[in-house]
Amino acid sequence: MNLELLEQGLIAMFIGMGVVLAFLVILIGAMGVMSNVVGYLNKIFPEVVAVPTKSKPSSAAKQDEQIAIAIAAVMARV
Amino acid sequence: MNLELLEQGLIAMFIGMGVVLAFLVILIGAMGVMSNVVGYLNKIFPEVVAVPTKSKPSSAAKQDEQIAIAIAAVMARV
Amino acid sequence: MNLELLEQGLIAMFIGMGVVLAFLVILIGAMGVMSNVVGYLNKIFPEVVAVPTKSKPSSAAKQDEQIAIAIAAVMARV
Amino acid sequence: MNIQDSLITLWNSTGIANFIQPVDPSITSPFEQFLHQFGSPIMLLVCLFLLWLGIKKQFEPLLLVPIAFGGFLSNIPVADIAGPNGFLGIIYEAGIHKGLFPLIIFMGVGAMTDFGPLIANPKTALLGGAAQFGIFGALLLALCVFGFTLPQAGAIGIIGGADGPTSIYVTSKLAPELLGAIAVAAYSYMALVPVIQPPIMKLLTTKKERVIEMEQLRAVSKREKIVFPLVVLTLCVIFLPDACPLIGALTFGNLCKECGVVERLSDTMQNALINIVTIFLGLSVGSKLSADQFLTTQTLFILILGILAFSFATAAGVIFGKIMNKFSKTPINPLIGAAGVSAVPMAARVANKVGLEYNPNNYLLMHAMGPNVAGVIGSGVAAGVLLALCN
Amino acid sequence: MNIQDSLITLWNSTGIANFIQPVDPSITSPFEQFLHQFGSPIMLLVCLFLLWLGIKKQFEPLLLVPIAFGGFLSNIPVADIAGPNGFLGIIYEAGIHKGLFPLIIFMGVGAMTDFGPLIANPKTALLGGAAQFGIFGALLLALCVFGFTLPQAGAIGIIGGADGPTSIYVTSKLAPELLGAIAVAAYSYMALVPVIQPPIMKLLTTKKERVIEMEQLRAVSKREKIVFPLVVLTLCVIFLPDACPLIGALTFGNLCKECGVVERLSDTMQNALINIVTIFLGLSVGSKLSADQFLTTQTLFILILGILAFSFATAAGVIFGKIMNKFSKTPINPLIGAAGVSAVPMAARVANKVGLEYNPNNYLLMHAMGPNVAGVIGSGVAAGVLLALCN
Amino acid sequence: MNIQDSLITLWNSTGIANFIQPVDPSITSPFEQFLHQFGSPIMLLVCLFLLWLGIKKQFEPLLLVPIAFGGFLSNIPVADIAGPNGFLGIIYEAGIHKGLFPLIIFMGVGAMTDFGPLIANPKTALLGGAAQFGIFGALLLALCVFGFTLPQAGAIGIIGGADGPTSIYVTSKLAPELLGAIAVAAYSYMALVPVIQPPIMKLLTTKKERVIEMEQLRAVSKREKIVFPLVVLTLCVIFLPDACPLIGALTFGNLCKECGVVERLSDTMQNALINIVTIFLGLSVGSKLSADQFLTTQTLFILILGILAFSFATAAGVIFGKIMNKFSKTPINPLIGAAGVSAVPMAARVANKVGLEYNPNNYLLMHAMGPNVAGVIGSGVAAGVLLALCN
Ligand code: NA
Ligand code: NA
Ligand code: NA
Repeated sequence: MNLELLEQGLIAMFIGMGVVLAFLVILIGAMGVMSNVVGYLNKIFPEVVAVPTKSKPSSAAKQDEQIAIAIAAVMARV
Repeated sequence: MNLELLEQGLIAMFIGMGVVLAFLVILIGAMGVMSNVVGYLNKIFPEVVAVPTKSKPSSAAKQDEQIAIAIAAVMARV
Repeated sequence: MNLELLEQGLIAMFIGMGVVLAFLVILIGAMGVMSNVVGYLNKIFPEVVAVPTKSKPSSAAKQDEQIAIAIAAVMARV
Repeated sequence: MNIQDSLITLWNSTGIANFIQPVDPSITSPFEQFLHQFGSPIMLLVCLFLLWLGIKKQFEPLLLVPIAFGGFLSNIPVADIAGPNGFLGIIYEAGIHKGLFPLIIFMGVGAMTDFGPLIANPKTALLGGAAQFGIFGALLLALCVFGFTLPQAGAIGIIGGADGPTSIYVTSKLAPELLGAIAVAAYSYMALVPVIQPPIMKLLTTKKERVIEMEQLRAVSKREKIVFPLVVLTLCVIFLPDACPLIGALTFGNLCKECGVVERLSDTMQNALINIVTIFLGLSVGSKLSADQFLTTQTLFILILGILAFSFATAAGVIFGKIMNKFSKTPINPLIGAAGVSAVPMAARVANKVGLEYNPNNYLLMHAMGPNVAGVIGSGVAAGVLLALCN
Repeated sequence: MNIQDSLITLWNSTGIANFIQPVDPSITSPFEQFLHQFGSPIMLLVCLFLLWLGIKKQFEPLLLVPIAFGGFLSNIPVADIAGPNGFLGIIYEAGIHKGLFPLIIFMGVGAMTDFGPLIANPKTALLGGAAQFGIFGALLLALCVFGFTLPQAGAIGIIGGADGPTSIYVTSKLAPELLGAIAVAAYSYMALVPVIQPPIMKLLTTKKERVIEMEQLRAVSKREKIVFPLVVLTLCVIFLPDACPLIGALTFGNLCKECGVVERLSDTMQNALINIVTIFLGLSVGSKLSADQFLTTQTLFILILGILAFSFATAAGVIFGKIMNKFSKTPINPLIGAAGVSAVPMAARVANKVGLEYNPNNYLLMHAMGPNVAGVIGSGVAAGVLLALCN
Repeated sequence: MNIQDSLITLWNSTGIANFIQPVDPSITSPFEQFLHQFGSPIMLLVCLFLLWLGIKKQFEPLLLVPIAFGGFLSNIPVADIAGPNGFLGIIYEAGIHKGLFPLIIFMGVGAMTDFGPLIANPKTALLGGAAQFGIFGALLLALCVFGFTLPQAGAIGIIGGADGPTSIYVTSKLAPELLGAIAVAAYSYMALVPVIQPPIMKLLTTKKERVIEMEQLRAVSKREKIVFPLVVLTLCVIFLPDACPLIGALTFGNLCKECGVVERLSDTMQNALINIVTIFLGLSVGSKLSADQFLTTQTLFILILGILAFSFATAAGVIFGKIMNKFSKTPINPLIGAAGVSAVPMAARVANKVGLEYNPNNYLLMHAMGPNVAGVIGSGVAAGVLLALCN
C-alpha cells in the first residue's frame, strides 16, 4: 500500500465527510430558521395563502359553470 | 429621433399591419367560401360522412365482440 | 432484361427466402424445446413463480396498509 | 495533493469564493462595475422574485416557474449550467436555438384550440388582426425612441402578440440575446391581462357599447372544422411562407384534433408532449437570464415596451370593435376586440367578465373566442412578416 | 430601406412569387421541365389527397395524416422546412437518418404484441415465412424489369413485409431518396389489405379448404411468453446480427410487456412514447415527399411494385398454407396463410372475416394471429438479409 | 456477385462466424486470450443472468431489465449496436455522455419525494450525512488496496450513495469506462438492501435500542415544503456549485411537486418523462457492458467494493444514530440511521421492518424517511465533492 495514495484517500475522506456533514449541519440550522420564519408568516397571514388560491379556481369553476349554462341555453335555442 | 429609423419603423408598421389585415380579410373570404362549399357538400352527402365512420368501428366492435365470445367459449373448453 | 441482374435478383431471392424459412424452422424447433423445458420447469416448480410474486406485493400492500393505519392514528392525535 | 491544497481547491470551487467577481479595470462606469461584480447574486434574487410571481401570484406558472428556476440555475457561479457543456446550455442549443420547442408547443396549442367560434362569425377575425397593432407600435417605439436595432425591435414588438411560443420562436431567430427578458415580459404580461386590459377597455367604450348583446353563434359542422386549418395553412403558403413553420405547427395540431381519426396523437400533443417540452423550454429559456444580458437598461426598456405593446393591442382591438359595430349589420360589442390580443383564453374571459359587470345577462365568452383565436393566427402572420423584413 | 424595396422583399418572399420555378434551360424533356416548374404546387395537391385518404378513407391515419402534413409543409416554397436548418429537416436527421424512430416504434409494437397464438401453434410460423416471398418477388422485378439498383430494389421489396417501421428503417439505410414513396406505398397498402387480399385468397383456395375448422389453441404459460422473445433474439444473434436492431427492439418491448415487473415502462412504450415518436416519424418521413423525388416514374413503379409485393405475399402465404394442410396431421385452413404478410392485426382479421363468410362458426382470428406475428419476425429477418446483401 | 460469394458474405455476417474472435498473438496471458476470444458469448450469458435477477428476483427491475437487455444487444457481434453509429451508442452519447438522462431522472425523483419527515425532524439529516461514510470508505479502499485511480475510486465510492442517477452521473464524468459495472453494482445492491442491512443493524444495536419508540412528527405546513427545496439549493449554490446540476434537478422536481401550481408538469415528470428516460438510460447504460470493460478483475473488485460501501454506509448510519440517541433530548432509535444510505424508500422500509420485529407497536417508517431523503441530498453533496476533487 502506497503511503501517498493513502494520504490522498484520507484527505478525500476527511474533506468529503467534512463537507457533507457541514452542509447538513448548516441545512439543519437553515431548516430551523425557515420553520420559524414560515411559522411566523403563517401567523401573520394565517389562511391568506390557502384561501384565495383555493377560491380562485373555484370561482373560475363557478364562472365556467355559469358560462356552460349560458352556452347550453344558447345551444338549446339553435 | 432619427428620421431614417422612423421611416423604417413606419414602413414595418404599414407593411406588417397591411399583411396581417389583408391575410385575415382573405381568410374571412375563404371561410365564407369554405362554409358554403361544406354546407353544400353536407347537403349532398348529408350523413354519409358520419354514418360509415361510426358504423365502421361499431361493426368492428361487434365483430370483436363475436370474436371475444368465441374465444371465451374456446377458453372455457380448455 | 439483363441476365446478370436476373442472376443477382434470383440469388437475393433464394438466399433471402432460404434464410427467412431456415430461421423460422429453427425458431419452430426452439419453440418446441422451449415449451418442453418450460413445461418441465412448470411441473417441478409449479406455482412457485406466480405465488411469491403475487404475495410479495400483497404483503407489501398489507404492510403499507398497516403503516397507513399507523400514520392515520398518529395524525389523528396531532 | 496535500490537505491544504485540497482545501484551497475546494474553497476555490465554492460559491462564496466566486459570487463576487473581481474588479475589471477595463470597465469605467461605476454602475456597470457594480453589475459586473455583483451580477450573479442579484440575478439569483431576481429569479427568486420571478418564482414568487409564478407560485404565489400565479403568473402563468407553467412557464414562469421553469423559466425562473432555469434562470436561478444558470446564475450559479462555477457550475456553468447554461454554458455550452452545461445541462441547460445543451438543451437550449438543441431545442430553442434550432426552433423545435416553440413549434412543438404550438402543435399542442393547436390541438387544444377550438376555432369553431371564429368559423361561426368570421368577421371577428378582423379584431384579431387589429390587435396586432400592439406589435408594430412597440416595434416603432423600440426602434426610434429606445434605440434598439431593427431585429431587436421586431423581437420586442412580438411581445404584443401575447403568444409565448411565437415570442420565443421569433426572438430566438431575430435577437437571441434578448430572449430572457422578452420571455419574462411576455409571460408576465399575459398573466397580467386581467389587470392591464379592463381600464383600457372601460376608457375607450361607452356604457351603451359595453351592454350590447350579440347574436348567438351558429353551429359549426365537423367538416368545416377539419377544412379550416387547411385553409389557413394554404393562405399562409400563398402569401407568407415565412410564417409557415409556426402556422404549420398550429394547424397540424388543430387538424389532428378535429379530424377525429388520430385521437392518440392529439391526446399526446395536448398532454405528455406539450408538458415535456414546456419543462425543457422553460428551463432553457431561463438559461438566457444571465446578469450581463438581463441586468441592463435594455431589459427595463423591454418591460416598458412590453406593457405598452399590450396596451396598444388592447386599445386597437377595442377601437376597431367600435368601428366594426358602426358598420356591421349585426351588433358587435367592442369589448370583444380586446380579446384579439390572443393570450388564449384569458383575454376572452376578461372580455366576458367586463361585459357581465355592465349587463349580467351578457355572456360574451363565445363571441370573444373568435377574435381570441384569430389573434393567435394574426400574431403568427405578424411573426412571419417580422422574420421576412427584420432578418 | 424604403417602402418600395420592402414591398419587393416581401413580394419575393411570398409563395405566389415562388410557386412556379423559372424555366431551366438545361432540362430538355418538356415533361421534366413541367415538373421542374410546377412540382411544388402539384405535391401540395398530392399531399392533400394523401390527407384525404388518411382522414376520410381512414388509411392508417395515425401515420398517413402526419406523413401527408409533413409532405405539405416540406413543399412550401421559400420556407425550406425540410432543409437542413428547417424544423422537419432537423427531426429527420436526428430521428430517421440515424434510425432511432423506427426502432422506438418497433419497441412499442413489441410491447403491444401477444406472441401467445404463435407459441401455441409454432408451425404456423412457416406461413409467416412464406409470405415474405412478396419481398423478394418484388425485389426481383424492381431489379430486372424496372431498372432499380440493388439497394433500391431491396428497399422497395420490403414494402411486401407490410411493416411500417421495418420499411422505414431499411429504406433509410438502403435508399433514403425513395423514403417518401416507399412509406406512402407501405402504409397505403397496409390500409388496403381488406381490399387487396380477399380476391387473391378466394382465387387460390377451394370452398372446401375455406371451411376447414382448426383445433383450438392450447393455453400458453406466462413463462413461455417471457422466454420467447429471448429465444427469438438469441437465434437472431446466432444467424443474422444485421437484423438485431429491429428484432432487438421488438423483443425488448415484448419482454417488458410479458415479464410483468416493469409495467410502467411497458405502458409508456405503448402510449406516450410510441405516440410522440409516431408524430415526429410521420412528419419527418413526409419531409422526403419533395417534388423532384416523388413526381417521378420511379414513384409510379414503386406503387405498382408495392401492390405486386402485397399480392405475391398473400398468394405465397395461401399456397404454402394449402401445402401445409396436405402434410399436417391437424387441419390447417389455408386462409390463415394470408395473415403471414403481417399488417398486424388487419390481415388476421381479414382471414377471420373471409373464413366466416363460408363457415359462420369458423373463428380463425386466433389461428391467424400466429402467422400474423410470425410475419413481423419474418420481415425483420428479411430486412436483416437485405441489409447484409444489398448494402 | 454470384451465389457462392453471396453465401460467403452472408456467412461472414452471421453471429456463428463472429462469436469467437481469432487468437490475438499480442496477448500473452492465456486468461486474457480466453476473454479476448470468448468475451462476447460470455457477456451474453452474464446479461441473461442480470435479466433473470431483474425479472425473477425483482432486483430493481425498472432499471436492471433495460440495462441487461441493452448489455445483451451491445454484445451481439457484427451488429455493433453500441458503436458510434449504433442505436444504443447514439443514445448513450446524447443522453449519458452529456449527463442529461440522470438529471432528468433526478427531476422525477424530486417530484416523487416528500421531504416533510425531514423538515419535521431536521436533526435526522445528520444520519443521512453519516451514512455517506460508505462512499469515502470505499473510495479509500479502491484507491489504496485495489489500485484504482482517484477518479475511478470516486466513481466506485459513489455506489455507497445508494442512488442510481447520482452514480451514473458521477461515473459518466469521472470514469465512463466503469459505467457498466458500477451501474449494475449500484442497482443490484439497492435491490439487496433488505438482505445486506438487517444483519449489520442487529449486530451494532442492543435490543434495548431497537425497541426505542420515537415521538410523533409535527405537521409540516405547505409553505415550509415550498421553501425547503430553495433552501437546499441556495446552500448548495453557496458551498458547492459542483453539486448544483444534481441538487438543482432534484429541487426543481420537488418545487414543482410542492408549489401546487404546475401539477401538469409535476405529473409528467413523475410518469411519462421519467419512464421514457428510464428506458433509454437503462438501455444505454447497458451499452457499456462490453466484454473488455466488464470481464475484468476490476469488475470483481467493484462488486466487492460496492457491498463494502453499502455495509460501511449502514454501519456508519447506525453508529451515528447510537451517538445521537445518547446526546439527544428526544429518543432516537438508531435503526433509522441505516435508512441514511438513501435507496428510497427501501432502506426506510427495512428500518421499519426491523423495528417492528422487536416492538410490534413501533412504526419507524416516517421517522426513517427523514434520514432516507437526507441521504439523497447527502450523496448529491458528496457527488459534488468528488466531482470537484477527483476530476
Ligand atoms: Na396575438
Ligand atoms: Na411481414
Ligand atoms: Na445516499
